Amino acid sequence: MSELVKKAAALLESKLVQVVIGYGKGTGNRTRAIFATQVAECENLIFDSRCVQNLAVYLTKLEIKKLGKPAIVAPVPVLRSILQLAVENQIAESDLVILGITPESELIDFESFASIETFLSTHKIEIEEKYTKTIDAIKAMPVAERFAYWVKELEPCFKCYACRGACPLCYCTRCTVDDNQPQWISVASHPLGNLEWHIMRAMHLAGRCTDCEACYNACPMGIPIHLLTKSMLQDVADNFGSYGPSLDKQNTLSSFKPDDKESFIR
Amino acid sequence: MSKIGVFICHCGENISATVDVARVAEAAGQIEGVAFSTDYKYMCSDPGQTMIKQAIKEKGLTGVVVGSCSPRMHEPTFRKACQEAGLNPFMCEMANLREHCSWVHDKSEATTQKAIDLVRTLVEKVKLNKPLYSIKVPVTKTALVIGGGIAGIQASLDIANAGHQVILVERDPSIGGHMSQLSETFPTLDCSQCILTPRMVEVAQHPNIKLMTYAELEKLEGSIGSFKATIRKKAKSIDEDLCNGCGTCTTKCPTKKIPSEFNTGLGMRTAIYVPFPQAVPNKPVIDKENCSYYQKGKCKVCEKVCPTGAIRFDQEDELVELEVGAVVIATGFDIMQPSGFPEYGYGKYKDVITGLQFERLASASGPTLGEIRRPSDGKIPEKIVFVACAGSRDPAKGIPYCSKICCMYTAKHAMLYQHKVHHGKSYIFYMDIRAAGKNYEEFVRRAIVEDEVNYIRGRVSKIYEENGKLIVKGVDTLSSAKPVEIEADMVVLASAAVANPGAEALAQKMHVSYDSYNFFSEAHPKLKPVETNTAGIFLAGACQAPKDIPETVSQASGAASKVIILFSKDELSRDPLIAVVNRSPAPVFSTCVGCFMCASACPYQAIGEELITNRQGKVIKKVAKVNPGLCQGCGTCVAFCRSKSIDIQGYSNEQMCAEVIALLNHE
Amino acid sequence: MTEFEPKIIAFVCNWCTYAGADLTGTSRIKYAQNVKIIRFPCTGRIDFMLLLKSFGEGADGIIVSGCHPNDCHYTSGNFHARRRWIMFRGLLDMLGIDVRRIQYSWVSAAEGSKWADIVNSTVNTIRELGPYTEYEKVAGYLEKEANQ
Amino acid sequence: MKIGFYPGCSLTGSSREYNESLLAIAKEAGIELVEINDWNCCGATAAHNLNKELSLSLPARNLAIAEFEEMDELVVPCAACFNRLVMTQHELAEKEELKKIISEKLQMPLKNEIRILNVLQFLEKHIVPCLDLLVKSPLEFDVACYYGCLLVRPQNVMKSERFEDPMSMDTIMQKLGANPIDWPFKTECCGAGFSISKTEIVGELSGKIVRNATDRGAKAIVVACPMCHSNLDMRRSAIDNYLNMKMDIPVIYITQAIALAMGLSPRQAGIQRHFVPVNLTVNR
Amino acid sequence: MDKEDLSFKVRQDTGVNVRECYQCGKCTAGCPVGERMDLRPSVIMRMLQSGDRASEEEILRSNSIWLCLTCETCYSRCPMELDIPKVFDYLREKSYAEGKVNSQSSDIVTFHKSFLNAVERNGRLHEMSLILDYKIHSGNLFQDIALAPEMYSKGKLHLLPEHIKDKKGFARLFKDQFKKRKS
Repeated sequence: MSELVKKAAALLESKLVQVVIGYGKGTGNRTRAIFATQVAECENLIFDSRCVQNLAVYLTKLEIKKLGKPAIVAPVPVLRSILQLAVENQIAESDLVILGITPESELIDFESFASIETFLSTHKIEIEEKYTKTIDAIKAMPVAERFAYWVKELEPCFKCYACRGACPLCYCTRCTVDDNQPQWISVASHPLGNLEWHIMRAMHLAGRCTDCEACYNACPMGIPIHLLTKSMLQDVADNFGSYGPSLDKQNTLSSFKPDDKESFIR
Repeated sequence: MSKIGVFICHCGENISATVDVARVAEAAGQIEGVAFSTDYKYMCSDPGQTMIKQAIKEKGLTGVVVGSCSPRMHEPTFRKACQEAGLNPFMCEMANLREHCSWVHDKSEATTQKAIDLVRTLVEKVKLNKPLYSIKVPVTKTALVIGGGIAGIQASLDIANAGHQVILVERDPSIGGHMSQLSETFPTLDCSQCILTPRMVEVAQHPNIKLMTYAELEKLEGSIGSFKATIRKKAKSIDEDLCNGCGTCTTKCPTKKIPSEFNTGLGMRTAIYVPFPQAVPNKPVIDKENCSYYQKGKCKVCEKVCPTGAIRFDQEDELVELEVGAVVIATGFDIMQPSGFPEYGYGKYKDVITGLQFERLASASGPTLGEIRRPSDGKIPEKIVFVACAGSRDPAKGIPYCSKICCMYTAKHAMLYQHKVHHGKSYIFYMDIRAAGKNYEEFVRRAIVEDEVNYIRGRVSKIYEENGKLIVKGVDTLSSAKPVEIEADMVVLASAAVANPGAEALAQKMHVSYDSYNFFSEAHPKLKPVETNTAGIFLAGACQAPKDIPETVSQASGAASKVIILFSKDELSRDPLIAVVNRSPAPVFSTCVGCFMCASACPYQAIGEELITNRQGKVIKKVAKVNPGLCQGCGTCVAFCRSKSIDIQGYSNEQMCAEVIALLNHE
Repeated sequence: MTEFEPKIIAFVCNWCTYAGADLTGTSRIKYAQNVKIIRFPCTGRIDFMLLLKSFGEGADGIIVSGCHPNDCHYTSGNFHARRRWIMFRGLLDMLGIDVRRIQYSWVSAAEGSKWADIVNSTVNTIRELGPYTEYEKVAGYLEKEANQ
Repeated sequence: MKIGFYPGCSLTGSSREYNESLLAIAKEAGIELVEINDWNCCGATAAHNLNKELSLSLPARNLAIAEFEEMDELVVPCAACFNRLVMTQHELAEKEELKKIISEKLQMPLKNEIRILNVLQFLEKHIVPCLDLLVKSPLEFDVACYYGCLLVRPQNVMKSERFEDPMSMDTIMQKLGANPIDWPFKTECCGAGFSISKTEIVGELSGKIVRNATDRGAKAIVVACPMCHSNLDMRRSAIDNYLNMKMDIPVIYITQAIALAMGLSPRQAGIQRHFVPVNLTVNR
Repeated sequence: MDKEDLSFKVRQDTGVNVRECYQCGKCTAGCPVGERMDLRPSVIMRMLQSGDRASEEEILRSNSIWLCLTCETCYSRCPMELDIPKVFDYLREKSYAEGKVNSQSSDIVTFHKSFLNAVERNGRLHEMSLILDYKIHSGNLFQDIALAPEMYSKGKLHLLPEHIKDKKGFARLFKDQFKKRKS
């Protein structure tokens, strides 16, 4: 991806941006996020199939903001997050430069958020069959068994909040889990606390989640929390039609149709 | 440390009969933070209230819970009492021990236990209550009246005569509404226009009334006392200041074959037109859909003949923003087009017409100058049939309700016909005669006895044409349901009164609720007949339900007086139960992250932006801000806020949590 | 051994269902004591976290009720609520939290008898389902901690 | 696509010409109609007058067979049979338990899903599309399209929107070059099943219809129902008695009209079987 | 509603609640045979509302219920969408089962019965046998004497009936259908 490097360097050179958020070599075969502030550092920028981390998360982090206007290496999942962040008034077009990367690893420029949306309209979120299968399987369990399943799955959680930290959409200054007036959720990790925390997290992502799986990749215990957000994505699709970020579309939960259909209200 | 006083009411026996009130009071006394607890026969009575006031003073109570009837009943009473004793009224809560407990359960341990739980729940809530101070809203003493029919006219005049400013908005080119189309009016048979037109002129000349015709409400924001209304003034294509209403243009306009709305299609008008001779304002508008200049790009005859050069083809719609304190909706009703009655052949047979069309035929200013002539060939009908309930009281046609006015106007129509065509025969097919009104029954009797109108009790099943006659197949249910067949020359259908086509859209613009027939809903069927459930918006006339003229006028005056009462104060105080975005010390300032999901969810556009700047005036943060004037306190935003940065006073997160915990953890 | 008495908490809006429940009272229609009402300005205000809290605090069942669509005193609070309920219900179902334990309903200020009907039928459903022991087990630590 | 065909009793007897003309035009249009194997009488008016269960089980048997023979659509030219079959389907669709009882009685499974077409629906769907090619000798005269009761009522079951003033037959006749008149008796009753038991009633009701059609200058009355046809045609003497004058307006089936317009011979159309002579100037 | 009321049974069988009728008479007004009826549709609805036994008896013995042509005009125009023809079907079946058929209507009933006999016999209607059967039972031997030959000459009458094959299965449908009447 020398082209990427050139471009990044040029951007820093021309002072158009002060930092380039991208992927670099990590320990072993892994990659990590790097923040190039010097032209020289751009050499370390790489992009390949191993680069799965969602860099968009840094766009709202204070310490990164301090570095100045960023350019960000943005494969499709990152682009989705960027668009959602735009919908939620967290970033403005003038705030950043996007180094878009197509699934074919081609560089692609975006002059506006709108152009990202057009591009994404041809790269829609699709939940892989393996996931839909698992979700269906879980939903097929008897309710008590399903509950037991999740209690067990969530048991290892020790509230490290890595999922929260990795999610580009968890940008709140104060998370409600840390709110003790009232104490919505007790901080200590115990079955109830874990359950409530993950329900809250999923609900807060309802209709916003862009299915980047960052939360799952970040979880040190490998808890399949992404299944929750994925199944909610399905619910959004089933109940309100399309999902995925869109500038003219309101967030699913802060909008409504008078004729929204449901079958459970008496 | 809170000191809560608990007061359990017997409500005579209403509560004490099934709830052991003494036990409830006693149990409440045990709750931590409760400094005083007692029970009494009638808490709402004077001694009862005094008891509360004394306790507040003597025990220095910081909060009060009254366990009695529904707060929807007596919350104001007890909050007032607290206030009089120097306690902030919003430190008082009520536990609903009557409607939600004693009246719905039998006497039992469980019932008493439930009462205790309810009281404890409210105690835990009130501990977290904070003193609140009602919000003061200045009153803009200008009223917006929508609709220039008799209802709107009456309301406007009353308000204006009380010395307040009125803006009267009318959709059509002239005010007057349906009443101006009527011939004579029941039960006195005085000419409609004779009594209406003076009022119309008065409106036009009144110094306090600003008349906007050919205009419609585009948007309504704000709330009682200070609404912001946006009015769309449709382009009339004339300069009203220059136009002197000479009428040359309307006589010279070459496009003359347009069915006149005012004459319900029985007469024709030109493309540039004044709806009717007595129109107010008496200045023409150009109907763009039918004007050959607008359609084909040539003509401009009116421009050539206009002596004052008042024609403005380039004129465009204009949006006007107005500050008003109250709104009166007086948009009236419409007549159901009986095309829903294929069996009656309306639209297929020229001589089957609606009641409103008959009004035009009978009107001296109508297309036949008051002579009853059939539309098809202008012949005077020898036999005429009136069909009542054509649409009304007919669930199959989607209108189960009674249109209320048809019985009377049909009697009037038959009467007018008999007066004008002495040798003619008239028949009325009816289901019931509903003549409840001053001098109404007498009027109907006169039609039957003196004018020899033939009333036949039964519905018409089919009307068809056979060699020039309309065969009406009816029935006389009063003589063993004998089928009746009448060869008529003309048939008049008393078609149902329905809501205005625009009503639903208007209601949604104004956040006013409406019923399944799109009539606007009053706030209370008996006690608040002119109020809507949106404070500051009132109803007048047939937009609420079908009404005759006397009823409409009295309701209009009712609405007007409500407006005048509102305008008698300089400012209003509103319950402070509204949402607030939290503030916290620097560097956070507020936990709000400005995603503005709350804003897009708010039904009242009450949430705006606030820029938080540092000392150097540099913007550090953009957060949500609630406009207390607009917020109605529904709390939808609160439930949306992921970071719980927005909360609602009186129903705060802490309070609701406390209630949940208290309610579920007993014994 | 006494019969299981379900603990049911009702979250209702002030303008329709609360008033409807008042009407149940004024019309003296009897219903089970198990349901206790908490009053909210609008269904739009009802935070899913509160429903969650209720289970955590040992509720066996929950009723959530407000104005019928188009009747909301605040015009659209109930529409927003409905969407939230649809999503929340889906998630709970996915997690194996028994959605039959939450009864959603529209009860207008005029539907006093409907309210009684909702209450009684919900009480019966919960009786059949029995106490929510699965959830209590999970929540059980609370007592333990308290006891230590 | 397998199109089933339920002729019903009349079409094998008193209204053979209806059957003949229908099959003739279907053949012209290259459409195959498969007669239901071993079909039985639908019970007509008699059954639902005297015995509800029979009024359902008789039609149901035919539906069950049609389903068994995997027919996608079932064409029922006789308006009376059509009405009974559709009514049965409707009734059984509404009452699940009743459906069980009947299908046990029949000892045949009953999905009750087959699409039943009356002759007009059949023509609209399968014949009209190819009319432009097939019409050889347009019928250039005024006709009164007469629908009767059973094709349009009850409207909610028959799914007829303009039940007071239906147009489907009129549009077809227009396509044949004829000029359908606008008249008020399109859906008035002709006396239906009283042909034999209360002939004088038929005389009166049909009389009014025939008179109005004639008065409005129709050269022929077009029908789509054997009962209507036999009342208006075979019962002409009763009609003449009622009106005490001789009415000579012929009554033809819509299918015959199409056959003639397609250029088939009057004999192929079964014209010779009418009581009231049909001498329409069909220009060739 | 009293369980013994005819209106109650009507509601059970047809789902029509006669209380909904508000006597506008549109049914009668549009009825092609309304003129000839002794009790007109709207009157019958009224009498059903009364719950008066004598009136109920009168209905079952009336001529009108048999004169009804089931043209469905009343139903199609009823403002309350009451399925009057369905009610009449029920009344007819009951009247017939209880042997209360009005003498003036006997021809009609005889015809219906002959019709069903013919169907029961062959599974399909054989018009010839229908006419013969009807003539015998009604006694109107010479009615339509002219019609038959002409029909025959025009090929509209077959001398021999067609039979359906599955006789046994078909017979099942008629089994016990008219037992009620004899009791």
